[in-house]
Amino acid sequence: MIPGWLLLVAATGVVVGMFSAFRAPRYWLGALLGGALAALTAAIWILGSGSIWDWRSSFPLGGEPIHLRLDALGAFFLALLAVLGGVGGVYAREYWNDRQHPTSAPWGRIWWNALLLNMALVLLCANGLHFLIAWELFAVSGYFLITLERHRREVRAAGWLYFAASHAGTLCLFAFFASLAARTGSWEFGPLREHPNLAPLFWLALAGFGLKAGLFPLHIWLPSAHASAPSHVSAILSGVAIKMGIYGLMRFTGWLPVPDAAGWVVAVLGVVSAVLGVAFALGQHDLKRLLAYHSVENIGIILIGLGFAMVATAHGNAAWAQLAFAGGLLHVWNHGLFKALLFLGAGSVLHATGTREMSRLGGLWHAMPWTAGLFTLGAVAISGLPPLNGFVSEWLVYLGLFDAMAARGAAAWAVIPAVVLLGVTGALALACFVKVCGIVFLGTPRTESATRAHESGWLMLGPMAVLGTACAAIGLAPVLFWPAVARASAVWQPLWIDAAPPASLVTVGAGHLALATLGALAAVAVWHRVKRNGVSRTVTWDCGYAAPTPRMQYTAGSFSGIITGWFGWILRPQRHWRPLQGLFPRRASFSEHTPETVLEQVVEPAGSVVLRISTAVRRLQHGRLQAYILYLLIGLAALALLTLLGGAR
Amino acid sequence: MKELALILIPLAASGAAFAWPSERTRPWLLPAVGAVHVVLALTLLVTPPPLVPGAWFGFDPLARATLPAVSLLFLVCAAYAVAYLKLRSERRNRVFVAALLAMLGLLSLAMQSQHLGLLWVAAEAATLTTVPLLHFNGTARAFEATWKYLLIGGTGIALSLLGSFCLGYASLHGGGAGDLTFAALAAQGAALTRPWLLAAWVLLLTGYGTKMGLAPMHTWKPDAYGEAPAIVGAVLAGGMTTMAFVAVLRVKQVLDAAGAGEMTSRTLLVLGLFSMIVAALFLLGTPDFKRMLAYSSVEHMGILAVGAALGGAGMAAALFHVWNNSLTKGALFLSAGNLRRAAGGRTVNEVAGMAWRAPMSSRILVVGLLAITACPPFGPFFSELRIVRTALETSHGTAAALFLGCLLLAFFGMTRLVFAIVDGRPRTATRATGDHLRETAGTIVPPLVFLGCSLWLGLATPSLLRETWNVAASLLAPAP
Amino acid sequence: MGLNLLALGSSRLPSVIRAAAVQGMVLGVLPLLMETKFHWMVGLVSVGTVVVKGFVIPGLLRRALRAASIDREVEPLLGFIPSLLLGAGATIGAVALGNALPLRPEHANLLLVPGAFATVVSGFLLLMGRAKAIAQVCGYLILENGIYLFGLLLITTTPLVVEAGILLDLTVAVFVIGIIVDRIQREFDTLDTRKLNTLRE
Amino acid sequence: MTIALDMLLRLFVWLLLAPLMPGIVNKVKAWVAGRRGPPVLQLYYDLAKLWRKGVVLSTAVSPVHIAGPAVAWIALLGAAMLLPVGPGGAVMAFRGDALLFVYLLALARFCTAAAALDTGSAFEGMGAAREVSYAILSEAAILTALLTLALQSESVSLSTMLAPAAGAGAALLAAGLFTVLLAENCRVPFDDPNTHLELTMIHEVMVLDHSGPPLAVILHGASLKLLLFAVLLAEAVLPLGKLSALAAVGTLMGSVLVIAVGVGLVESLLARFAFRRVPMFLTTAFLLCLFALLVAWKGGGA
Repeated sequence: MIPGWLLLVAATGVVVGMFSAFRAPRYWLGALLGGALAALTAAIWILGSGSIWDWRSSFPLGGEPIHLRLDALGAFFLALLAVLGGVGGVYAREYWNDRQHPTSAPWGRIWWNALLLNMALVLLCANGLHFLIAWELFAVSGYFLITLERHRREVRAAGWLYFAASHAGTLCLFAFFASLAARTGSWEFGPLREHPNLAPLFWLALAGFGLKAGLFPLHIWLPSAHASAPSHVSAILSGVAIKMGIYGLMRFTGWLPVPDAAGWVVAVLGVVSAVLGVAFALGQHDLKRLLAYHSVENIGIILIGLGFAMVATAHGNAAWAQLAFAGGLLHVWNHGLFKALLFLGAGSVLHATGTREMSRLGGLWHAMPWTAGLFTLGAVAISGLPPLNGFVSEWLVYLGLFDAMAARGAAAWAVIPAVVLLGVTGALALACFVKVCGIVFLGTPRTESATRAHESGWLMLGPMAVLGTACAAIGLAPVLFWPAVARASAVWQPLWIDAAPPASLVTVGAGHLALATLGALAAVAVWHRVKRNGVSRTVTWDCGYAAPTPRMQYTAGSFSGIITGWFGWILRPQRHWRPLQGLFPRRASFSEHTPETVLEQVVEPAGSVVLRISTAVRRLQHGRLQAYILYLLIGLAALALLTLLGGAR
Repeated sequence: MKELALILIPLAASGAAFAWPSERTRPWLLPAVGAVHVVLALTLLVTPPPLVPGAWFGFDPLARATLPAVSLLFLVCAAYAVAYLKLRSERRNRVFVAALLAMLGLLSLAMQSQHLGLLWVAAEAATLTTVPLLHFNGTARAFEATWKYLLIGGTGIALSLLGSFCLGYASLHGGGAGDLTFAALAAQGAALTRPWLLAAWVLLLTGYGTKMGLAPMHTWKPDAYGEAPAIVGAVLAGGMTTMAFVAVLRVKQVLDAAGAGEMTSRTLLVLGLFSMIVAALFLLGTPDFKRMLAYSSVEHMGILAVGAALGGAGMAAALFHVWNNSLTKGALFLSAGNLRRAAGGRTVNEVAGMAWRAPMSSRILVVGLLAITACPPFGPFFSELRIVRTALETSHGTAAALFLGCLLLAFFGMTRLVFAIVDGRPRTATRATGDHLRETAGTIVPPLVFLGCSLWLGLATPSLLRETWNVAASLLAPAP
Repeated sequence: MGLNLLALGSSRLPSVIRAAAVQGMVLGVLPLLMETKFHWMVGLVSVGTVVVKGFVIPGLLRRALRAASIDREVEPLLGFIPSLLLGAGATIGAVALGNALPLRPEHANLLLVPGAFATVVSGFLLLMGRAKAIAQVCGYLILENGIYLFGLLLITTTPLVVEAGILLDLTVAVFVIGIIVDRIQREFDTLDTRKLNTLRE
Repeated sequence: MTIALDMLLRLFVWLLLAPLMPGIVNKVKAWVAGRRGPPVLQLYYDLAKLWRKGVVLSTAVSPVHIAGPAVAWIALLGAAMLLPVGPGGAVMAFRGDALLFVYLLALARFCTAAAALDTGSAFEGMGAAREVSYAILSEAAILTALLTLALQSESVSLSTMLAPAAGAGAALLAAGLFTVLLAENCRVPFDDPNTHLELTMIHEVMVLDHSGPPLAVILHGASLKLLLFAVLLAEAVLPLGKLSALAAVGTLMGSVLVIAVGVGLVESLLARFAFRRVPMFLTTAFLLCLFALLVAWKGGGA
């Protein structure tokens, strides 16, 4: 029962916070942090004890008795939500302060709480109707958070795109839950593996939750929304909100039977999302858009784990399924942590320089060392490099896949491309983040605004530090977090109750620890040596060129040029340039832009077709009465025809 | 005799209003009568009177399931009307008030009438009373709208008269004693002559469908709603259409009794889906936010038709949706009226940035928009979800898919338009708001009340109402 | 029947109005002829009909016509010959329909049903085929006449209250329409409905 | 205690032997060219000198410039510790260490590239870009090779994966890995360690602005990497697991020597490729490994 009280405390904290959002932001923050802490404790309690908190009330809401339920899987996501909600709130106090945003800051606080509350409810509701309510409210509050700067046109456009896409997803879920209710006779849901007639519903769930999760062809809303939202909002959207889609998929693939093809489809979608997501990211020059595309990539990695786990369970619970699933699940946490860290870092950069355009930044390390350091930490983590958390989860997925191949099971053939492409994804991500760190923080400032950059205050750095520590913790001592993962995956597949940590997990942790310490030591040692030998400062070697300018540094576009060239078939980068001409060329220009291919090549044409139809139809309303009466008669005739046909039948 | 009072009090009050001397105090008649009406309706809802067999009108389950909604709608609109008429003091309100009250009385008569002819008479009379309401603004556009409303509506109503005659003749030819109460007709059942019956259904459906505003007979709607004052729009969209829907249901009941249920359901389903599709297509493109409301109303009439066609739980959901539609639409119309006055324009080209000019109304409009587009936790979400569920239970998969698709398109269209109007960059060209365009409690509270009702209907539907709908549904569409 | 065709065929508004008026009067008298025993209400109804349909409304329309002081051409959107042909076709079809539908023996030989349908159709033709508001009003009149004609089938059975109500409504409806026509004429200085299409998408 | 001792011993061996490789390669090149060439131990002298020399730092650089090479060096060392040395096995062998091995190399790449970008020089940016871009293909190739070995040994631990012979696909695997070796260590035909035309280089151009101890660390790291790949290649192909300890060590050293000589020969006989042909060549390496994998699949399946 204790988790229930904790959750109650959390809810009251968040709700009370709403009321003080306008008058007393300080109390808002306090209440929020208290609530987040309580929620986190509750989640840890559930994860630690593996028990299930189940609470029914006779009080009907919308005609259905309230039924809340928190099991390990829900708690797993709840923990992430609580952490990011708390740190995001702290960050917002400085980043979106009332001085710079007098009108939108209080609303931002209110919607922030609403978002957290509703996401938590999504995790708690065990009734389809209430799930839908929480789901849509969460989407709505997300919309209002994204469009806090509603006076800017691109923000409005991005917000609308997000809202439209999420509503489309919600309608898929309408259909999903409605047919679930129609076939089971009740809105309640729970483990229903023994109803084979529910299998086809999986496709509806995939569409609905996939739109939220932003897996590849359905990701169209994601980049612009995450780019235009305030950074703490981007952080929670990318860290938790899109994970709600993953939660839905894991929840219902675990509870409902799925068609045989499901696992394969999910796995393929995962691979595609991973590779293309990072490929698109490489083409971006906008820092936050780039990070947004990496969300697509990481969702892909998670789905690879989930997909192969599903394949395995479809073919008799191969043991390796658990590793793949655990890897995917742990990656949910990891991606949440380091992506939030990166977005907060990007926000700090935006706050300091006023631009997200990477080719206008550079050399920020000197001005804002803490931000730069923490951002780089996050970059190493997201590139899946040891000794940080990103590697651990990807490593688990790899192990699962390798075992699958060694087992020469049904999935073996599919594993080979999956492994190779996963590796390629990792290498691409590495390239991408070398580019980001190099272009944004290293080198010399490219513009005036970058020169005038300043370090953010501790209210912004503190949250980033917390997230960085969490990333390091999972990386250095993964075995501590294994029980949570194991319990959560046991919810998905009850056969995995006694899941001892794979022995090598300990060793990896030890290796990471050694690597980290030795690396630090080595760096210090070399630095001391350098000091002892004496340092002389000069300009970067410029090949004897007379007047080098910062503009001559390698730009983001040129850095990723080779790779974007390889992916030109889908990225379709658009280059506009005026080459040098004549003896005394006046000026030359070069600009590159990578469009959102799916949106601009697929969705927009389709939309324009619909609009054309609508315009054609609207012409019928031309204001001539005679014609209207004719319509009336036509309607009459049509009905008569219909009736007579029925009479004949 | 409360049910009679429901009819007579408003009519008497309308007469009084006509004679009332003071322009300033006359509008107060509206909320007064509305309050009485609501009280009566609710008492009747709680303690339904026994039905007199063979009576020409009575508070039967169907009336019980729908009339209180209209009464509630009228009360809130009446409260708004007081503030509104104060703002529009430059125009005489004698006819306006009188006609509004008369319409209430005739609506309650039509929705209670158990007699084919009486139903028609009341419906036609109610139609006529709306004419002075429509051209209250007295602009040329208003007269044009009225003209179209009158001729199209008149033609429709004429067709329904022809239909009524056909039905009457069917019973006559089937050996009926010429008793045209629905009970008697239903009792006659299969004895009704088939060809006349079918003709009657087609004509009546077209006729009352025109009043409901089902496509393709909806053409009068955008003009009328676009030009009439907000209150009139609300009462038309929530009251008149509901009345027409009730009429269709009563006729359907007879047809079902005559064993033509399968046919009526199919026609209703097709007509409803067609209306939804047409409405969705119009919503995608229309630049005028008052006409948008009209098309949205067309869409919701389609939803009602689909629900009714599905029968059983679908019918109950449709009756539920009657309430949701009336009350939520009310909020939309009233807030849109405020914006219209504050902005001095109606199309997205003229109006933008209303969030700064009229913040409260803008917020209400946005929330109402979310409510009407089936965003939880407002009422429409629940009723529409139930309709979808019923469609899936009765294996109307395609219908459900079309239904959801239309909802999505409508959502796209409406959100685009409304967000552009509310959040868009304010035009400097638009006229500065005079102080008589300020947001006053009188113009803000009523729509808020509507939203409250919608929320309350959704989250905590009174079991009494639920049970009322189920009774009416089981009566209308006995489960096969 | 002939009146319908006349209304369809005539090129000048006054004659259209006249046709409608005469038709109205005939209808007004008909019940008296049909009723075996005279009932005061029937008498009242028919007298009312004759008065309103025969004199009030035509007068109203004529007034509007004068006020509009427009040329008295009908300005068809649908030519006279086609309308005539359609009208004739409708009449034939109506007769066929009248034979197709099952009728009570006592109605079988009456021309009421075909007549009614023919009138309804010609009313629609006028509504759709004419540009002038007044012509459309006449069309509406004729449409309702047709329906009323059909209603006579039931006059023996339907309670007279309903009859009266129906009649009253129809008359009021046409009356209101007349008023609106008058107002429109004042607002727009024209009765040409082709000018009334400012309300559009 | 013994473990610590063993560990130290290994470290000593790796660190000491690594700089031999470039020496041997250069010697071979000199012989082929008919010159006398630098002494085999040349790199040792260079390293010693650099370690004592002062440092010229660009005004643009941040701590990354120093820390990068150091961390990269540690990462490579860690990779070396994971690699079993013939019969000796690895310091720590566990399930999945193969992947850690690959990602440690990636970490090293990240650090060197970041350190290169730190100077803000366009040349070094170019070098870093090439490094990370081509690494994508070579990483795919290595992973495929590992898949092959894993398929044969049904294990994901290097020390068991590398014990048996690569079986039927050995030749293919050897060719593929050798190509990767050339690419990863920036040897001809991918890169030319000798020239100083920045536009034609990958690795050299990245270290353009490094000097003193950091440069020493980088150079030693590079040699370590070369040795690493040589050992990996040798053990992947040869069935060392079947031989007696002494023979195994012998064969290992011999084969590593052979590889070094091979590299030298390639460098002196081949010309450097145009950069646009590099991806193609690396893809070929990847395909070779893939074919090896298929062969292994067949073999295992039969």
